[in-house]
Amino acid sequence: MKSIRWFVAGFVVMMLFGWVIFPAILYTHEEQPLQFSHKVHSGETVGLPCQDCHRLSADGRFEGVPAIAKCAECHAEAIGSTADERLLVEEYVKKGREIPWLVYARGPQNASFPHASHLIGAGLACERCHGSQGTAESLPAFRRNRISGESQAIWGTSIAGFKMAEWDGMKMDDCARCHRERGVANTCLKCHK
Amino acid sequence: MFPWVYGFTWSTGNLIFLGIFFTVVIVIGLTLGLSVLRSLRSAQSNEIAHIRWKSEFHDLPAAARTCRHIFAGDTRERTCAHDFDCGTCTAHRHIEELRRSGRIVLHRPAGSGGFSVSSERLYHRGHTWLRREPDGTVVVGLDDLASRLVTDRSTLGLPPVHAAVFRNAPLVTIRRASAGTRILAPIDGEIVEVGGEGCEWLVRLRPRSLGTDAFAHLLRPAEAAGWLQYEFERLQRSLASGGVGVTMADGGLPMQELASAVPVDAWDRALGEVFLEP
Amino acid sequence: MVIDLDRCTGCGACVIACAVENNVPPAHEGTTPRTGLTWMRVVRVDDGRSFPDTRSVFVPLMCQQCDHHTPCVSVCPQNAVEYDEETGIVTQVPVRCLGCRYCMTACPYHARYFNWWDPEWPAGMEQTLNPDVSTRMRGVAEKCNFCHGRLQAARAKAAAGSRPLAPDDYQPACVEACPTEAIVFGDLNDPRSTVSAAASSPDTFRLLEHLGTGPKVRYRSRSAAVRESLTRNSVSSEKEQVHG
Amino acid sequence: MDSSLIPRGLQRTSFPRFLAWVLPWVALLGVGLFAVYLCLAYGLNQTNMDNRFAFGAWIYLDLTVIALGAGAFFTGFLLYILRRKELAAVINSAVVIGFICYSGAVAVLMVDVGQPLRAWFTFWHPNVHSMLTEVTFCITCYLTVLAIEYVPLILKNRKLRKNASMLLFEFQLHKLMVVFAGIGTFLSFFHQGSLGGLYGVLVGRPFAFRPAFGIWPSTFFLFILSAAAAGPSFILLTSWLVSKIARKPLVAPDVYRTLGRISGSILLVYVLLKAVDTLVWINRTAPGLGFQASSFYRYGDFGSWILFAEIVLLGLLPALMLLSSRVAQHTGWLVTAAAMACSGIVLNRFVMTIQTLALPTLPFDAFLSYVPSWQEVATFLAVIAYGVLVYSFSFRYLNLFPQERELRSA
Repeated sequence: MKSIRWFVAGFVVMMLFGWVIFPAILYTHEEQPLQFSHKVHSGETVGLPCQDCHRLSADGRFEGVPAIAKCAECHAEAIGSTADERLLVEEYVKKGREIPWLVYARGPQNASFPHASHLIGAGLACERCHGSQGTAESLPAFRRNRISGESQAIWGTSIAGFKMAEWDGMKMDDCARCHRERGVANTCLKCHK
Repeated sequence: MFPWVYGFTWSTGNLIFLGIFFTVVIVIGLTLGLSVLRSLRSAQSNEIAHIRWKSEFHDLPAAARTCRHIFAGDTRERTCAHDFDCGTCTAHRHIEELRRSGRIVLHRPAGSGGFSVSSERLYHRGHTWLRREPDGTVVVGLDDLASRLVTDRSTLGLPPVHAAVFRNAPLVTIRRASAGTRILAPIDGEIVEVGGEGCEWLVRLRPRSLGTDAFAHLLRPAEAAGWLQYEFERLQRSLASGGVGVTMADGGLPMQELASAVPVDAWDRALGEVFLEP
Repeated sequence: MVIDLDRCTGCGACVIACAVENNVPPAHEGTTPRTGLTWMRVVRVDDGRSFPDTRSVFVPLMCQQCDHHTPCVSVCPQNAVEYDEETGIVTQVPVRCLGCRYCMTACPYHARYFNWWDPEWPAGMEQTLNPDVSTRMRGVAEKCNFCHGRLQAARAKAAAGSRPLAPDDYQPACVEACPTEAIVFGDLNDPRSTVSAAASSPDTFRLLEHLGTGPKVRYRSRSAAVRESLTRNSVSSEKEQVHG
Repeated sequence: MDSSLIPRGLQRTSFPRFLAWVLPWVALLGVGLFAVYLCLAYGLNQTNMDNRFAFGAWIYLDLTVIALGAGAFFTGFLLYILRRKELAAVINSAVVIGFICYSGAVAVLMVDVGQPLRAWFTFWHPNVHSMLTEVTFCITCYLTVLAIEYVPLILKNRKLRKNASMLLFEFQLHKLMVVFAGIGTFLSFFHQGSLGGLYGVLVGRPFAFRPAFGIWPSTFFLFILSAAAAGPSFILLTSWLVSKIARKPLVAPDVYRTLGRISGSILLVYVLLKAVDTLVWINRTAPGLGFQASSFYRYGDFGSWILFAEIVLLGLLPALMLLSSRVAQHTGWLVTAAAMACSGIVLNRFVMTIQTLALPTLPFDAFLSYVPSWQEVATFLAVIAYGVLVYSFSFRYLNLFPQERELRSA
């Protein structure tokens, strides 16, 4: 009986370590240089379409994060009175500096994801992978894997792979599953480079 | 490797290959688990003494496993395969029957070879003897060969009163050898008295059973005489090749103080040979 | 791909273009011709005669992109080498590779290379790296994949324009760089393509045809002597001089 | 000093002398480990391997020691499955040798691959059509089995057995040893074969390529047979060597004879099949790939003498010697024959690994030569030092030869 109790205790400790403590240690917790509300920009207040900032260029490359010039189009002078607004205008727009965004979706160097093939070729909606990001009020913290240096968004928050939604953690398995379902080739160099 | 790993396909090659692999892994795991389980179970069921003897018996050199019927002259060549448990040996039963019916006669006189053998004692292979007392207890002592090796009683670690002892399991420890040598108990029982200095026996036991089976494995005096002689030769042989001399080329009598003739560095070996420590 | 040996001058432009395109690092100190990374190299084959009479041919050599029964794909223990059914390109996935080098011993064309050193670029040179091709680390094998990064970029471009991939969208760097247009590249399955026409010419041949590996790289030469010297039993001549 | 660890009744040299024997090997192991460190820290540029000679001395070493280590599985098979009781005299030693050979080979492989940390990828994404996958899976499993077989030997150590739980585990494990012997035989069968298949499937290397029976090339079966033949010979050789070094008889002469007979009969079958295979290769396989078999023997020192040496001199001859009852009467001759048989297998592995890669394939290829760097040689020697050390300690503290006690007093 005693040995079983020890076993259970050890089991619980190990499970806690593996599922809670280790992931907490493994990922950093970094705030974006300034807060940005997708809701304000895309919602009723301003009503910009996604494509206004996140554009596909003619050669098929995707301009993921707009340059500061794009922001300056509207924010040449402070529009509101929040601290972030002041920061944006004083520190970046006026000085012409790019905002050092921490890009959630920046993948490992050996993977390539052509937005063109997915948006136009396959006709997928942005929400399919990015979820409600486009209407979110604030930017979540950026979490970087301390070992690989990659964003946690590449791995997803659920270690076990239980997904709450389609966009919850886009692992390679998720890419592969969609390719399989749609009859798209699944060879390594389809996505890797 | 697993169906949920990226790139896995249910191809025939995968199924056969991985099927065999997992079968092998499972068989290895199960066998290992089974042996762990079995050893846990035998640890709980107090079989340790029994298993220890069994395991050590098989490590004994063939010469130390000579069948008792060779000493009586019933047979010429035979190595014991039953852990000296004559009660379970069919050959033993068969020979006993033949002897009882008079079809086998002793054709070798039971010479004592200079060792004294008492007719009222039964002998155990671990060089202890046992005498049944009228009150139902037995007393256990060292036989003539052993007592010439172990002359100093103070080196013996005797068990406490009421301790349970098991046949072929350690009864007494000798502290003289570097690694400690154990003298094995002849039968199952419980210690009722420990002999003092100058006593001819070491301990008094209350046997667990008084049936014939409990004593069947012990050598009778007629066998013990030849056996002791044989054991002495075995001891000499084992010591001789190491360049140690307890030689008796002329077949003379063993010296009384055998212990003093064995050099210190060969003690361990000598005790191991005599007390069946592999 | 069809390579016209009569046009090849051995200038090596293709070799340089290939290295630049595919982020092949500069040779590490201590590199020998046998340990370098050259997805593509030009081999000079002499006919063995002494100076004024000697005749040489330059053979650009890279992965021959064998057909289905490639020697390398089936030997890789962990599926790091793949045959792409869609394009017929034999691909190598460096991140999956453990560096056992079994594929390299399997390749009769010696077209596979091992990263004996960690790749290093002189300071500032890393700015010139091609973002469409990942760099490889020490201890893995690599080889020509017909500039797969270009194929991916071409596909994205075609998708952005909502049109299928056109033959002109995608040409490997060596083809582009060749000043004498010795290399023709295209879809061998398309009977109307230039490459199909070149491949069906009677003076084309493949290296080590007898092995049955079915390379998709063809060579052509109008000289029967050249054809003979590159297709005969490889071990029949010892006098041949080789300059890698 | 350490006499309480030495099995009772066995005579071992004094501790200082043992130390004097061990220390040079420890030094050699140290040098080798430094070379291993260099290879792991700076990469394989520390070796003299290159893109053409992608497999070098290490692969050769691996194939060789694994062939010689086959004695463990084959002795186990004969003892536990076919019940050849007399082989109990060498089974412990065979298990230790098997363990040394396999663990040494795996250790070298871990240095040999470019990215050792990715070695587990083979398990995660196995390509079941690759011979190397089969080798990896089987050797890993078999090394586990060998380690399990080694455990009872260790637990039987005089000090450890005093602990009741160790003794019980040893006892119960030993009772199930037949299962491990069976699995070991099964696994060995496949990976010895796959090591042969490794080269036999290389259609790009006409010198090594052999047509397949079913899914395996003929070298698959030849390697199994040759390993089974070399194994007992190597056990014979090592037992004799150890007994010479320790200067005491360890096994009875009839055990040598049994080993010799077993080795000889399998070697004979192997040599005959190898001869048939070679003839088929010369007349059918090689011409079919556009090569003349004789042309392979025109390079450097690799003349056709190598074929003669492999099949006749170090194949047929030792086979007949091992089977001859007159040779069997003299341990010296028996050992010579066993050494020749082992050399034949060593030569065969050399031809398959090194010669295959040295020979050109393309019409304009040159014949290559390759000299291993000191790092490669030191790693190679470290494996040998490791083996000697493991064996020396096992021999000193464990009862490797059950007959030793009896032979001593006889």
